[in-house]
Amino acid sequence: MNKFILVDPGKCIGCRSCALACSFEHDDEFNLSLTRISPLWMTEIGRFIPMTCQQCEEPLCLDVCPRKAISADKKTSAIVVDEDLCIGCRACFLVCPFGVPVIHRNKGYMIKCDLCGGSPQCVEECSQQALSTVESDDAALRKRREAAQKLQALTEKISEKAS
Amino acid sequence: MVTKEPYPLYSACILADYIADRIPRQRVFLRTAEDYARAGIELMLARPVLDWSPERHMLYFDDGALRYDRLVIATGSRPLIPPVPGIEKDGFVALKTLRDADLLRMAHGKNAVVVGTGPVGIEAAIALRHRGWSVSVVEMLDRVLPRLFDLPLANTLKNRLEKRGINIFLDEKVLEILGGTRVEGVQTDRRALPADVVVWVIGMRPELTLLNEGQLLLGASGGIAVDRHMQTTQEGVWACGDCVESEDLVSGCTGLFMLWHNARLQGRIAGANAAGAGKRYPGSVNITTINVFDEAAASVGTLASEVSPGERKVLHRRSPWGELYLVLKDTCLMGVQAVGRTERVGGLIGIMLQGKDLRKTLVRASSPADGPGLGILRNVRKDLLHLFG
Amino acid sequence: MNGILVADMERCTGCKLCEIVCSVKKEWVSDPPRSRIRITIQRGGKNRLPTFCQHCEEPLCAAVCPVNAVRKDESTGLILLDRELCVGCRACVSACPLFGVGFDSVENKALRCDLCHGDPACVKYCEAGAIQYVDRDPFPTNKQRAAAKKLYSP
Amino acid sequence: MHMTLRRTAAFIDLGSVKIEVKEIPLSLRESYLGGRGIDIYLMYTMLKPDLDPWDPGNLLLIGAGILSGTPAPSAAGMIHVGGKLPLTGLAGSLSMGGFWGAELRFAGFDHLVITGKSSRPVYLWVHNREIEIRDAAPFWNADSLAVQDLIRDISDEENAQVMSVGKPGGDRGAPMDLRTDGEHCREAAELGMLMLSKNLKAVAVRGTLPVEIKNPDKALQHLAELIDLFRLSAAVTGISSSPEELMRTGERIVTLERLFDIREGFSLADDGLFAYRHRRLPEFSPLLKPALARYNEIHGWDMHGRPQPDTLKRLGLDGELHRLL
Repeated sequence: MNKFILVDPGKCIGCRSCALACSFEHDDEFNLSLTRISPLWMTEIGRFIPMTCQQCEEPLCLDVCPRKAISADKKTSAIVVDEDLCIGCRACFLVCPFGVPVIHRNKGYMIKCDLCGGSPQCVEECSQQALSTVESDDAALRKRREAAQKLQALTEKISEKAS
Repeated sequence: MVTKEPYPLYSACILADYIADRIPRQRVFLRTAEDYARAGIELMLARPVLDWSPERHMLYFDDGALRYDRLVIATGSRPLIPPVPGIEKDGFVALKTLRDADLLRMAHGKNAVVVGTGPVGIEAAIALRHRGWSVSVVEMLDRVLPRLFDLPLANTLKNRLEKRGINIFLDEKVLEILGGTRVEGVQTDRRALPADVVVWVIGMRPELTLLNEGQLLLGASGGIAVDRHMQTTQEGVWACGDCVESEDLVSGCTGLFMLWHNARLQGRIAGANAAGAGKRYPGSVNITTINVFDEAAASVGTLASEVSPGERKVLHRRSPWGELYLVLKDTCLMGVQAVGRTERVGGLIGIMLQGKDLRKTLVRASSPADGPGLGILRNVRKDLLHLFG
Repeated sequence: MNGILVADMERCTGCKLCEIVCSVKKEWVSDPPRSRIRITIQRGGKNRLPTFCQHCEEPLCAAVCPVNAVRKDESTGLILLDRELCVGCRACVSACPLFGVGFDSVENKALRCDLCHGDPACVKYCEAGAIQYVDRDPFPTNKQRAAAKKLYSP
Repeated sequence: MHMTLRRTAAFIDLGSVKIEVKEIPLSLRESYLGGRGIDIYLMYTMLKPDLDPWDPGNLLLIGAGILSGTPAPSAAGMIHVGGKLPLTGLAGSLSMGGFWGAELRFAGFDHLVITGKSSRPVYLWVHNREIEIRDAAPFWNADSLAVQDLIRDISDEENAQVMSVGKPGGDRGAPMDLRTDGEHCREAAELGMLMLSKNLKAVAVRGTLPVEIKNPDKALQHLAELIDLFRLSAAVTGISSSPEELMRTGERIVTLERLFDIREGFSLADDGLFAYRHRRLPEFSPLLKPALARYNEIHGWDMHGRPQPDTLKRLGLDGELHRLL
């Protein structure tokens, strides 16, 4: 099961420290355009949503790449890019339903989240715990537990009102 | 930049067009002396390097020496000429450099014999035929372009050449070059062929006369062994181009892949690393395209003859406008050869590199995420699935 | 803007008007084989894939060209062809992994999409809106935004 | 004559396996334009009255429009199929989308006139000015989509456009689909039956020849504005006819179709929105009568649906229509 970064948009305050940490980790400069995780301001929803790679189990980008530049890293099972093989043809970007693959502005190869070799910097930098690194089955468990807590809080409030 | 060539950079691939008089001589050059000056490169032409001392970082010419801090060896390749009697005669040309092309361009006569049917040989034969010579081609193996095409497509190209008046003699070895000071003919193990000019292109070997014994580690194939950064086993020395051994991305085996685009990509990386960058060369995609009388043919990956018979599967599709030849190992695509619409060769490189089980991919419904390559396979889906059994 | 063409395979109906319009604009005659955009029809009819030059960052076609006729224009990032230099050897046609390069068998020259200098005809006349001319950099975020809305809106 | 005006029609006789290519005279084209117009003209002039529709002499007409294969909205690929309908004996007229019409033009033809009945199941392969009659026995009973893929396999041409008929339902059995592409299909199966009655399973076409445009940039500009189809057709074909002329051509075509039907014994009783095809008399709904009267009036036809003499004169249809093609 692939590890990936679980995003809880509710907690995200849009401080962008995740994006800055990410660009520094990979390119030694604080540059929002080089980030692999982009907290997007969603005007219609009125909230920030950090968007990054979902580390798919059957990645479409890996299948379509004409240079086999995208592969699954053995150790971290993250989907990573070999910079020297990538020719920047954007086929991966076209097929990714989340539009995650982005071409590095000045280096010309595709950049995406590679889980920083197992300990993502954005998760460590996020002051609001909006990001967490999880296995996909833990993620389901964690979501269910959160939903259960909310439900339990709700029922308590109703029973107080009723009594 | 030091070279024994008396000219700045010119394109070896386009010499055939120059010999055929399709393009003027200056179109062969890719750089002029001013380009080098503008780029701040000191160009030392016609200065063959006779000796090299890695310890003292020195290069020795016949009239001087040159000290270096960083060295990039790009000596390329030289024609393979076995000790056949009569190769010193006038009119015997081992086609490699622009000087050889000039000789062929100026040559007068009626009959020409081309020995060897690699891409250079075939294009030279077509060029001479284009200028009205009667051309015969002698090949030791059983098919033309033996390293690029398997028998079926090689025969298609052979018929096409013969239809345009080029006589092709397969399974024949050249024993001797006949004639006095000038070439008059070629004696093979079966016949004697009249020839005013002999174009000898049976293959290339890395040009390593510069190296003495043990100075640089050589790979099994005879090319200089380099790591992913094109660095040799000698500190501060990089190497690139035809003289280097590299890894074929499709089949994974290492060997000599003397192609124009490999040399250019490796050159860029070796140069950058010599200047301190950390670029890596991922390996070579050995796609070769050849124009046989304005019908293109291309090939990439392993030949059917190189796959073990047990696992080998082949799909050959003929149609009025071209042919497609897929080489598979069980259900993985290993090689593609095409005559006519050659874009299908490039399109399938991605799928070959993936090395995926085609049976699974083809059974899955087509989706917008399929690249163009899969479209080719879907169009021959029934035959492929039939092949897989 | 420093734009590229992006194709939406689901929207394309395979009507091939873009092939007709492109060839009329560039060659003054309606001749799809000489259009710079090609609609490849995958068997089973569902998938119609518009293919054209994606203007890669590290173009293979530039590497295989024996006469340096294919060069990257540094200012716009586009891969452009110098038609005089091109000798019609088709090395770029077979090297391109995405069917990006066409071939003009009449004049024996490669055919490359140069985005009609910023006003692509195929985009203008595509009724299904399957081809868009977008700016290279911000486009990914628009796509991410759409995905985010789908994934996370309450 | 300017290239764009040179239009050719291929007369294919499946019985005697003879193919003859004729040029379509400009005067005919100016009065009947392209696909549907010329098809009905050929039907009217080539077919003898009360010919049994199942007779091999019946025509199967496939005609590309005047703007097919040119930068025009989806009309670039439309194709018109005509012929005397087997069940009702009236003038069959059906146009289908896809890219078939354009491909026919790129193959160098504008009209295919198919007569006679082939001795064995065949399909037509039209490729760059050549027409081949090929064996279709192996897939005679296949459905229309399967036939298209099979023909693409045989010819190894992914871009070949195939017009194919579905499974035949017995000698004069249930209607089958007639289809030019995966999506573009018409259940108007009567023409499918006509095709099958000629032992013809499919017509496949692949063309890579250029189609000339009179002045390309004007054509593109009109296509962009898309307000004035007349000026677009003038820019593409070079026939600069005024909107009124083109309207009159339209009237001429529809009136000629009605003349053909009358010649085949059509009467007002048959005229009804649905009965028109299947000679089953509907109970006249109260709305239909006034609508029908208005329809006839607009066309300059009398209350029985027969064209008035002055209308025929205005449209040039009063005299004997001699064969130009």
